[in-house]
Amino acid sequence: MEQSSLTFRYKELERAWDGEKVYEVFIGPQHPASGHMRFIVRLDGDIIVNVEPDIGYVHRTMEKLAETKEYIKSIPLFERATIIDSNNITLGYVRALEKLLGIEVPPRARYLRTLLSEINRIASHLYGLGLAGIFINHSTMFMWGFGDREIWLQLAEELTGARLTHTYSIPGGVRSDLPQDFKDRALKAIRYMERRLKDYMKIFFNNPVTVARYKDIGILKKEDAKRLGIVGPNLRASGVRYDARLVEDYGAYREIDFEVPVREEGDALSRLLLRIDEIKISMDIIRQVLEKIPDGPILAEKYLRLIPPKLRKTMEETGRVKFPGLFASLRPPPGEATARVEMGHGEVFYHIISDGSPKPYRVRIVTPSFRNLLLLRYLPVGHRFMDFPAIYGSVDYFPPEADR
Amino acid sequence: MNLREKIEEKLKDIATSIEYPRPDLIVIAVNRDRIMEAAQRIVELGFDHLASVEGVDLPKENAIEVIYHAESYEEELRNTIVELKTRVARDDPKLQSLINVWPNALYLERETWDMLGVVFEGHPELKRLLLPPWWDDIPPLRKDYKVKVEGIIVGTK
Amino acid sequence: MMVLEIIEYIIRLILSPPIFAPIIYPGLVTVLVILLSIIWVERKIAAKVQLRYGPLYVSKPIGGALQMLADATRFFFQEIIVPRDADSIAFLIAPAASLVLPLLPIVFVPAAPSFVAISVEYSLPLVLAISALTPIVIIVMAWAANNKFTIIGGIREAFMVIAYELSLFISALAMAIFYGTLNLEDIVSMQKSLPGVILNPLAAITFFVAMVMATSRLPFDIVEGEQEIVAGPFTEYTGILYGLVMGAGYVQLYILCLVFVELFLSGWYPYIGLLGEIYPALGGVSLFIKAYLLMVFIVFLRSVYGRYRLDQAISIGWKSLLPLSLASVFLSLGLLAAGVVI
Amino acid sequence: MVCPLMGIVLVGNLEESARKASRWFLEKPPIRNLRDWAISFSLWPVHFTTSCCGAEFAAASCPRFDAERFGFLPFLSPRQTNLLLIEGTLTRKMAEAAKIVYQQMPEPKFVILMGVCALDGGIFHNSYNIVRPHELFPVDVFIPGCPPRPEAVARSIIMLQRKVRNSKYIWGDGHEPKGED
Repeated sequence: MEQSSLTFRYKELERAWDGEKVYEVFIGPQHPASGHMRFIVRLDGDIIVNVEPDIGYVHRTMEKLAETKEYIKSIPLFERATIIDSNNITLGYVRALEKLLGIEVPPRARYLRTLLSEINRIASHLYGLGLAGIFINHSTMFMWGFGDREIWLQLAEELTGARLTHTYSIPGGVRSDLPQDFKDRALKAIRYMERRLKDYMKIFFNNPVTVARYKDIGILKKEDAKRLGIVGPNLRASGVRYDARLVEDYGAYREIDFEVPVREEGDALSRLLLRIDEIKISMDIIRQVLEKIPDGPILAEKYLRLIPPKLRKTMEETGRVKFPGLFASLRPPPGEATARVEMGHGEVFYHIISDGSPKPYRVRIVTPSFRNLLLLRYLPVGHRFMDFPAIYGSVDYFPPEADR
Repeated sequence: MNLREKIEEKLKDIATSIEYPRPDLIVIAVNRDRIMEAAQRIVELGFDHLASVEGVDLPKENAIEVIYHAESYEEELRNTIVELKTRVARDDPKLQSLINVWPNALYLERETWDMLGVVFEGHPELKRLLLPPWWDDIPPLRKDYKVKVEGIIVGTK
Repeated sequence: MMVLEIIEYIIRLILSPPIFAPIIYPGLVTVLVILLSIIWVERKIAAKVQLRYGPLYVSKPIGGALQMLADATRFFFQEIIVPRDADSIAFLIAPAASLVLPLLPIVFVPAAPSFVAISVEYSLPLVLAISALTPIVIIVMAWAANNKFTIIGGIREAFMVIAYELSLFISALAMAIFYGTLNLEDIVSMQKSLPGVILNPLAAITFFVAMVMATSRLPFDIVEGEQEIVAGPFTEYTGILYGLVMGAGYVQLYILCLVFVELFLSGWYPYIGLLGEIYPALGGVSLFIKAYLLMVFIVFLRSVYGRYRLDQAISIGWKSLLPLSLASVFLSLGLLAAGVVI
Repeated sequence: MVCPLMGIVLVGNLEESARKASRWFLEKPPIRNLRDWAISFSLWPVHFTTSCCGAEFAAASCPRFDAERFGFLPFLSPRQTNLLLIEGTLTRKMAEAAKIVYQQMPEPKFVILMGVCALDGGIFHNSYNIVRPHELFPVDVFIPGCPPRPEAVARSIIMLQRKVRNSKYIWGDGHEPKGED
């Protein structure tokens, strides 16, 4: 068995700074650039020799709390992990639960899930791009990214009733139907966003300062990305065509014609530009969903039968699901199920073990940021100290998601 | 030769059981001293990185089950997750570290140590990851670590 | 009789250039007005570009123009913390020095024809030399606070100084060679018909970029690289001490903008004779307007650019600015040899 | 301190008297009004995100909600700020950092607790890794919600401004963070 590249580099790093004169700088947790984590950056002159991420500042013990709650109550719990991308992160849990329960989701619900997932993905990418802007002190990109995110949050709010914490996907379907005139507003938002993306290119991505700061910085080679198990846009920017939307059969992605963008360079700029590409693809998916969406129920027949006829009638009129009482204590048969869902940051992995009781025996979540944490350790080494925020911004790391 | 046959041929001499609970999941159970060998063979099949490392506490059987989920970026393998699991004794949970086989086990194994107290021998930095460094209670994901159930508001103490 | 004479004497004293110039215009009072307005302008412009309002509710009828007054007053009443490990005397004196030192050159900068506090033959090198003292104070601040981030910030300041200072001086010298004098007043009077920027654009570009670097404006605000080193040399400063160092950067920007206008944008021309009859300094008001617009342009860069890396900025300073400034000297010599006479 | 002056011996604590004199000066009406007006329109929160409510806090200071209208400017280092916003759950590890940040801020300083997790744990009320921030800091304004909308953040700023303008805040003593390390 050949020595893996990572182990080799690990030993090399240890040798590089152990016992030598290095300057230690702590970045975070109170720091303009770090948010909710600490990096112990060790410098030799101006060159980074070692970065030690110290996470756990937002560890809210979700895996343990999920064991104390009934299945359905964990959905709002998990969406607090990545509050900016909440439908995608809960969709993985719901998918795993549906596999355990053996439910088929009606087509309309699958399309609606896809719709909200893509809206979330755009919002999440804009959040990441905004942060990537402020990490090189480009305040306009930050403000534009966050400001245009509001457009998508508003669409999500019209669809689900909440800005961030949608709790939209439930086992067997979704919680509410498409509101009236939603299609027009969504298309208007897409047209606006397409115009704005051109502005972004003008002021940020074609800006000489941005290019100087992000180009050829933090190059992640294809082989390294594969060995380190990186996910999401960071992986695709290194030339690997892998996306959980292609892998797992969820949402309506099998019926929609879309391409997963891939870039070859693997540097910080390509990671950012890939997010722009993904926003374009997501808008295309939203267009297709709005055209192709079939009529029908939004909750599985199995649960629809349990709702009293009178309530079912109001449900059809308002388009909002009234939960059947059974939902409070779903009892999946003993067994285990896994699910993978592509979030804005990458692939989230769920593993649920059920022992037949109304509460899960064990829920395991591995979030994309936790898997991408390795990047923050290995990419900055050998770069200058000022490159560290640029690399951090390009990876789009979200601490509450990694800490759970 | 499809994937199932390949896996059975490759692993039948060391696996204690190979199951297929779902179309996208292959569960391989091995003894704890064969874990390294099994992992290497799975990598040779093409499952080159881990999706997760997790521990499941089984107090009734006095064991902790350590589960590795391996996945692949290859187009023909990516639809499947290989689950490799083994059991270690609950009072002496020791296991060989797999970071030489799957490099991204570095933080995943460290978290499992943090949360369940499974010691991975050969892991270079078994330090607190998510819990505060001054944590001195039993690992929180063990079943005998009780948190208050829902509906009761608790104070900090 | 006596009282009236005394009052008249006092008024005459105040209106005499040696007092009026440093105290009122272009001195202290003007600087205060500029400080209070330019930061507000900066925030408003950034807000406009970023689709926001910016400061507003503090004084809604005038668009929140009192925002900086509120901030400064709040700084004034805030507690001053001196860290235990800091060198307390240097820690307390350096911010005051950092505001006073950039203010000093104002006595040598003419604001109108023959309207200057202290008239010297070598006003251009004097102004540039005194304004070059500020980085030293910033390094003292960084050292006195005795904190990891401040020390990194101080080192960055030191690196930056040597990168831009030379180009700043040489490009100013190029104009002095061309006009054959080191007196700012003479330089301006020679630009009555043709501003210097047309004759020697190389020197103008070099001086402008070096000026942006010297005042730590974007894209060169590396010293306060907040994403890595919190606030650079100013990390530990609280209350009014931070208010002083925050103001110092804008004061330096103001002085250098005045020098830029006098070197390249023909100073107080077009001279407004009507106002000049009321009081000589008022005739040179176009100098002030040009300098203010230049400042507005420089603070507008904040909403367009990100921040360069330290080594990139230094290599811009050494590899681009220095050759350009030398080229501008040769351009001046060439123009002289070609016999371009103003 | 003993100070022989013109035959009279003044016995007393000079530092204490100076502090009292400056307090008296600051509390005189025109100066107090100016001070409170300035502070209320210059509330600069420190860049300190404790949890997921930070997403809504960021939205509050960005276009469409734009908290900078109130003179609200997230700033670099705790030394230059006067407002600590606890955004969501405060974990035990983060609480240590929050206490240090609070101690580093100069007087007068204010605390806003944002989100139901910061009030009493919220959805994580039975977690083993969280603390209740109101047991650590003297809190000025609570914002309920999970997460509170940006409008709620703006409202909390207005409430705090009103509180400051009415001089209903403590300055100085009794502001030390409580709780063990």
